[in-house]
Amino acid sequence: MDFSNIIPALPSMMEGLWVTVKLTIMAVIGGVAIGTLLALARLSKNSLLANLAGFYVNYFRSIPLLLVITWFYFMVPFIIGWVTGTNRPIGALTSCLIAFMLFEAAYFCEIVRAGIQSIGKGQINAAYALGMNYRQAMQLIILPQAFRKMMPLLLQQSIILFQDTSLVYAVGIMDFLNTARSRGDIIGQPHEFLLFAGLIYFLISFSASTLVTRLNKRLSV
Amino acid sequence: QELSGTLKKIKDSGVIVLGHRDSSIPFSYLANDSKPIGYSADLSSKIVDAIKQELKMPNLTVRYNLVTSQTRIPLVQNGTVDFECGSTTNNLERQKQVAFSLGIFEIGTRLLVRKDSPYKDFADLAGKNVVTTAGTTSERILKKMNDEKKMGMNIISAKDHGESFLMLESGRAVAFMMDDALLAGEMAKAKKPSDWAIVGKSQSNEIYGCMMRKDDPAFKKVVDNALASTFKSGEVNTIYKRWFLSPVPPKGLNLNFPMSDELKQLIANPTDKSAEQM
Amino acid sequence: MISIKNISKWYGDFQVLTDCSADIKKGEVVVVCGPSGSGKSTLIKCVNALEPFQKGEIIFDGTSVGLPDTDLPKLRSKIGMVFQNFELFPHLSIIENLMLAQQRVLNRSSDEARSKGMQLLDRVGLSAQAAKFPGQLSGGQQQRVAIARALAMNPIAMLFDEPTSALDPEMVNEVLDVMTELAREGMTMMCVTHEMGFARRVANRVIFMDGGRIEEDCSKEDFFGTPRGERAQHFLSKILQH
Amino acid sequence: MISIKNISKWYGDFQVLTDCSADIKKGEVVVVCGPSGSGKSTLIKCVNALEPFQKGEIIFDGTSVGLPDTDLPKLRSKIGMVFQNFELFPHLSIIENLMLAQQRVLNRSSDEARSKGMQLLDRVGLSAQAAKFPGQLSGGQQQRVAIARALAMNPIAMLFDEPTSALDPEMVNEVLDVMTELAREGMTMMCVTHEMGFARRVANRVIFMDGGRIEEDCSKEDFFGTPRGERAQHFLSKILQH
Amino acid sequence: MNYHWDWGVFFKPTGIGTEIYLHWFITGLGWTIALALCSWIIALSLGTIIGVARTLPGHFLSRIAAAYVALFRNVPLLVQLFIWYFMVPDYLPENLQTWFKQDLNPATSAFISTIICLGLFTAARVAEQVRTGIQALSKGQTNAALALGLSLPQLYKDVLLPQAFRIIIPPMTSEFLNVFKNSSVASLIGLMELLAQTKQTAEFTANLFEAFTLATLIYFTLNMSLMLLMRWVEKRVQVPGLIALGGK
Ligand SMILES: Nc1ncnc2c1ncn2[C@@H]1O[C@H](COP(=O)(O)OP(=O)(O)OP(=O)(O)O)[C@@H](O)[C@H]1O
Ligand SMILES: Nc1ncnc2c1ncn2[C@@H]1O[C@H](COP(=O)(O)OP(=O)(O)OP(=O)(O)O)[C@@H](O)[C@H]1O
Ligand SMILES: N[C@@H](CCC(=O)O)C(=O)O
Ligand SMILES: [Mg+2]
Ligand SMILES: [Mg+2]
Repeated sequence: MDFSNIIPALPSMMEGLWVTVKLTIMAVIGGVAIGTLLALARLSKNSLLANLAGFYVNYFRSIPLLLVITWFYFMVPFIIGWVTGTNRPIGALTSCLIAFMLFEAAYFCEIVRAGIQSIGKGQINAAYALGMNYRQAMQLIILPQAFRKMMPLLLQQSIILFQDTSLVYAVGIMDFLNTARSRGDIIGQPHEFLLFAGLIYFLISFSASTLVTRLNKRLSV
Repeated sequence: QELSGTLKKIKDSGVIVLGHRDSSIPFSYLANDSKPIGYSADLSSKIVDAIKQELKMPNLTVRYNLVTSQTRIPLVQNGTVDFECGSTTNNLERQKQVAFSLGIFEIGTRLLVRKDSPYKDFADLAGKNVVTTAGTTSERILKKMNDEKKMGMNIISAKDHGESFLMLESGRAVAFMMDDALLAGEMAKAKKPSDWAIVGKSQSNEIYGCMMRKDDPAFKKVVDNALASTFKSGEVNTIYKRWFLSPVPPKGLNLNFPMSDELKQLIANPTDKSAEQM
Repeated sequence: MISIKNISKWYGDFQVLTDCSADIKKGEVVVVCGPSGSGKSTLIKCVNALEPFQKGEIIFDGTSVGLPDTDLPKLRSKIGMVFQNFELFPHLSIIENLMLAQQRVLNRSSDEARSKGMQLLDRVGLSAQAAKFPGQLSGGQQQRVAIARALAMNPIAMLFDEPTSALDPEMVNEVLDVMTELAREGMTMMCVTHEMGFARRVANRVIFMDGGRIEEDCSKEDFFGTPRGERAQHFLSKILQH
Repeated sequence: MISIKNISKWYGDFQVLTDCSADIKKGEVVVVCGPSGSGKSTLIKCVNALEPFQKGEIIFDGTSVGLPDTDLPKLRSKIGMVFQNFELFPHLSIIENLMLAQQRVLNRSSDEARSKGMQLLDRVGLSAQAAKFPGQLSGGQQQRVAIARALAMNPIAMLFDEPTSALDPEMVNEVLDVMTELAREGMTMMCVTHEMGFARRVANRVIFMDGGRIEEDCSKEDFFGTPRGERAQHFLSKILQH
Repeated sequence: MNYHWDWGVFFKPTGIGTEIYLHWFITGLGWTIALALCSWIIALSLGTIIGVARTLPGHFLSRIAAAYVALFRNVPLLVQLFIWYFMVPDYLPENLQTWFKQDLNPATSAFISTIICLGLFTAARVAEQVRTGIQALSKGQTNAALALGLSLPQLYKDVLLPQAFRIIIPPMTSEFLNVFKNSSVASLIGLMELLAQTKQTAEFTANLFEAFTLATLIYFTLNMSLMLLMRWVEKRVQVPGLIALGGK
């Protein structure tokens, strides 16, 4: 094996890594935002809303991410075209981003829901008793506490998401893995590039999960 | 006059999205950075220039979107890419879904095998592992042949040409069926190009075209005109020479693939018909 | 000021409150007692609509609590409430606990809320702890903060739900002292508590509940003096043993 | 039969046992007592090598416990042990709890193990519960099953680690009765317990531990009668208060 | 947009032999189930061993197990799949390599690579669950079993694992379902499982909405039925009188 050819390819690999990181961060932000709304819907007294959110979660949790990515890749531009009636260009990355956000939202929803439920009923009663409305009670009292409690789980899920972004390979987005593969292929050293990509993924997610474990220990004392 | 369809979309958004390939050597592929190069890539820049002129937008942003044999048609249809110039065959079935520009190349579908292997034609492949790329015309031809002639081949459908060649090179398949020009491109990339040979009787003659959305005559006209003038001015010969008769990245190997009479014919009398229609 | 009229409430099939009525006038201190599960907490939570009820009516300061168009946040901000488990907001410092609702609900400025907050912390003897977090305080201190937090809203009545029962015995008095003082100053109060000493000292009336019903509602003298219903007697004898 | 010689044991830096020695002869019943954390459980677990020790030697029935080439499963199967929290196997029925080790360790046939098991259940008065699961029995019943389970291995000595301290008071006696009977029949026993009534009734000797040391090791008469070390006195006075 | 809806597309001939498109889906589902079950067998057995190894305190096996878990959990599944499929076979001994690459049907060799990959990948997750389950049991159970003379293997087999597995049925259920979903990565190395068949149908017919809708429905139904199955299993193995085993 000869890893020397990786060095000239590093700049374009960095570009790929940037795509991966961008995708991860935006999907986490979007996923948590949508997931939180879903969690609130699942916990709401309105049973229609709760059931709809429940169905959403069950639905996305029972189909493979790869299928969602592929499907959305073809579907999102169509849908957006139909809905808005215009022909604004929807990049492949945008399609994937939407797929990730909607898919991960189902997983984040369950984490957020557990987080909210772990905050006692007494806290929301106290907030109401002080005259706050539902929105204020959630925003000022329940969610800040819930998010603190579920931080480790959210981060863990984000690390999984980071790894899962490599599935955009299926639709040919030049993320880190796909760049490495394509570079390795054109140079005729696919094995070296593959191992290198694996190593980088490992280093990033291993150090991230080590950090999360530490954070977890710190929070639990 | 009022703009419509793709031209309007490009004008409104200030962006044009080109579909490209990552391992269609030497038509459209990635060598050193994330910008595609190749024969078709050069032709698409001609087209982009023409669009810039047509819309009077010299600073039009060009975005590239990687497509595969399997994804290219839906992506043209759903608007993710505005047009695709790679190694796509114009045929009747595809014409139902997308529109094609004037033909830009002509190929035959053949086999790539190890030079010292006993496999010289399709008939030798009965019971063997044969690779081709998913979503290509070759895949359909091969599957049909296998079924009709009861050849008992194991057909591997790889994701792109690079992967197909990897299958061949690593010994998982004894032959790789694909367009002859693309096979020559894969050879140029191989560790030792002289180990490989393109063999077999061509199973179909196909004309490549650039794909765009159907029912958009204004856009098609700009694309066709751009190609036609490149053909007429003879500039296409320079481009051809650059990619087929000179060393090309990444290895700096020369394909030595002289222009066929059919292609000369096509350039002399440009048409957007498929090979079946001629 | 608080008028509870024939309230009944069910959890599913299970009736928690049956036809409860009581009247609490301005400045009155009413102690509610009764065995565990008798519905005391539920009743008191109905007063500021933390629990909905299915039958009857509660009028607080002229407003009917149960109607759909009642402005609940506004109503609740006029009623202070103190819980068994304090329910301070653990992610906010003590002073922020006192300021939050003042700013968000009463739209007071930050300065105004802070000075009001400090003044009340001073009153419960905790101004030195303003910057700490609830987790760093003892139970008794937390409960005093909770009372101060309720007072910061300038409530016209206070509800207490067993404010001392989660406290270690040595801290009970520091909280009862604050409550006693509050009663002396003329606050209208409804207290669920088993602290009979407190009841004797400051209550005007005692309500005894059992099985979701108000079994006795009489002046403190009557409750501790003359004979009453059998269950109340039994309950009292058990409570006073300690 | 059990001879403990100068045992010392550390958890990391922390010394739990310091130079403990004791001798228990065949048929003797020895009660071990002492304040919480004094090392009683640790000592008794050293006897059947559930805890390793770093210094000293324990000889059980002629075999040295701590040597690396000792066949521990065989040794342990000769020593019955009963735990504070019963530690029945919750996923096995009562009779399966009794049969498991007989079959796996002593290689008894299923029939043999079952009949031995039923006989012992009968003895502790629980044959009617054979098919139930541990979770369906009361604490006292579970502990009697645990004793029966230990006896099923035909042990030549029994170790008890506070067998009654996790039980509700009304169940303590049913377990002590079984233990008393066992002692009467001549079983060699080492019991960690604070049940001084039991000690008085059946013990031959009492060992008092404190801070990881054996502070007293004397006959029951001496322990309860004549004056002893200050700490043992203090401990005894606290225990006997109840 | 020029899109031609046609829900009857699944009953149209594919143009290859006498097949209709629905056949493709059925074949695909067959592959998906076979992949998932085989991978699960590997994952469950290996995962249990590794999980047990992680609970052996201070033992060198425990370190190896921890390293295994860290490695397999921190490299994306797809990278692992490529390594098993494109790379590892090239390092096999000559004759094994020829057998694997040429004599085996390509579908079979892709199948083998995938179940090894997915099995080892899932084993790391199963190991974590098994470890959690064992550690949730009180130390007293171990002591009691040892005191009765059980050996270490007997302790795990007869006492700890039966209890641990009952505790971890819910998280194991979701790992089991994950294997089905994750098996779709096999489509990326050309194995014609459900997702690959869906993509191919979409490409052949140009009716991608219909194709993907059907695939989604199949996955959804599969998932729900497996979930019900696992609920039933959970009930079946429930121990009477033991409500809060997991709560210890
Ligand atoms: N959310 C609920 N769902 C169903 N039943 C409930 C609910 N909350 C309370 N209950 C029941 O309502 C009855 C009254 O409860 P409540 O808390 O008002 O009693 P309490 O008098 O305050 O008792 P304690 O002295 O224990 O606080 C109890 O039997 C309780 O079990
Ligand atoms: N695994 C362990 N690691 C570190 N220290 C331990 C461990 N187990 C016990 N100890 C310490 O060893 C000392 C003796 O414990 P041991 O359980 O033997 O006491 P004990 O006399 O049985 O007390 P109790 O009456 O509470 O059961 C205690 O201080 C305890 O904290
Ligand atoms: N020309 C063939 C194969 C080439 C390709 O897909 O790149 C086709 O269009 O199907
Ligand atoms: Mg209450
Ligand atoms: Mg102990």
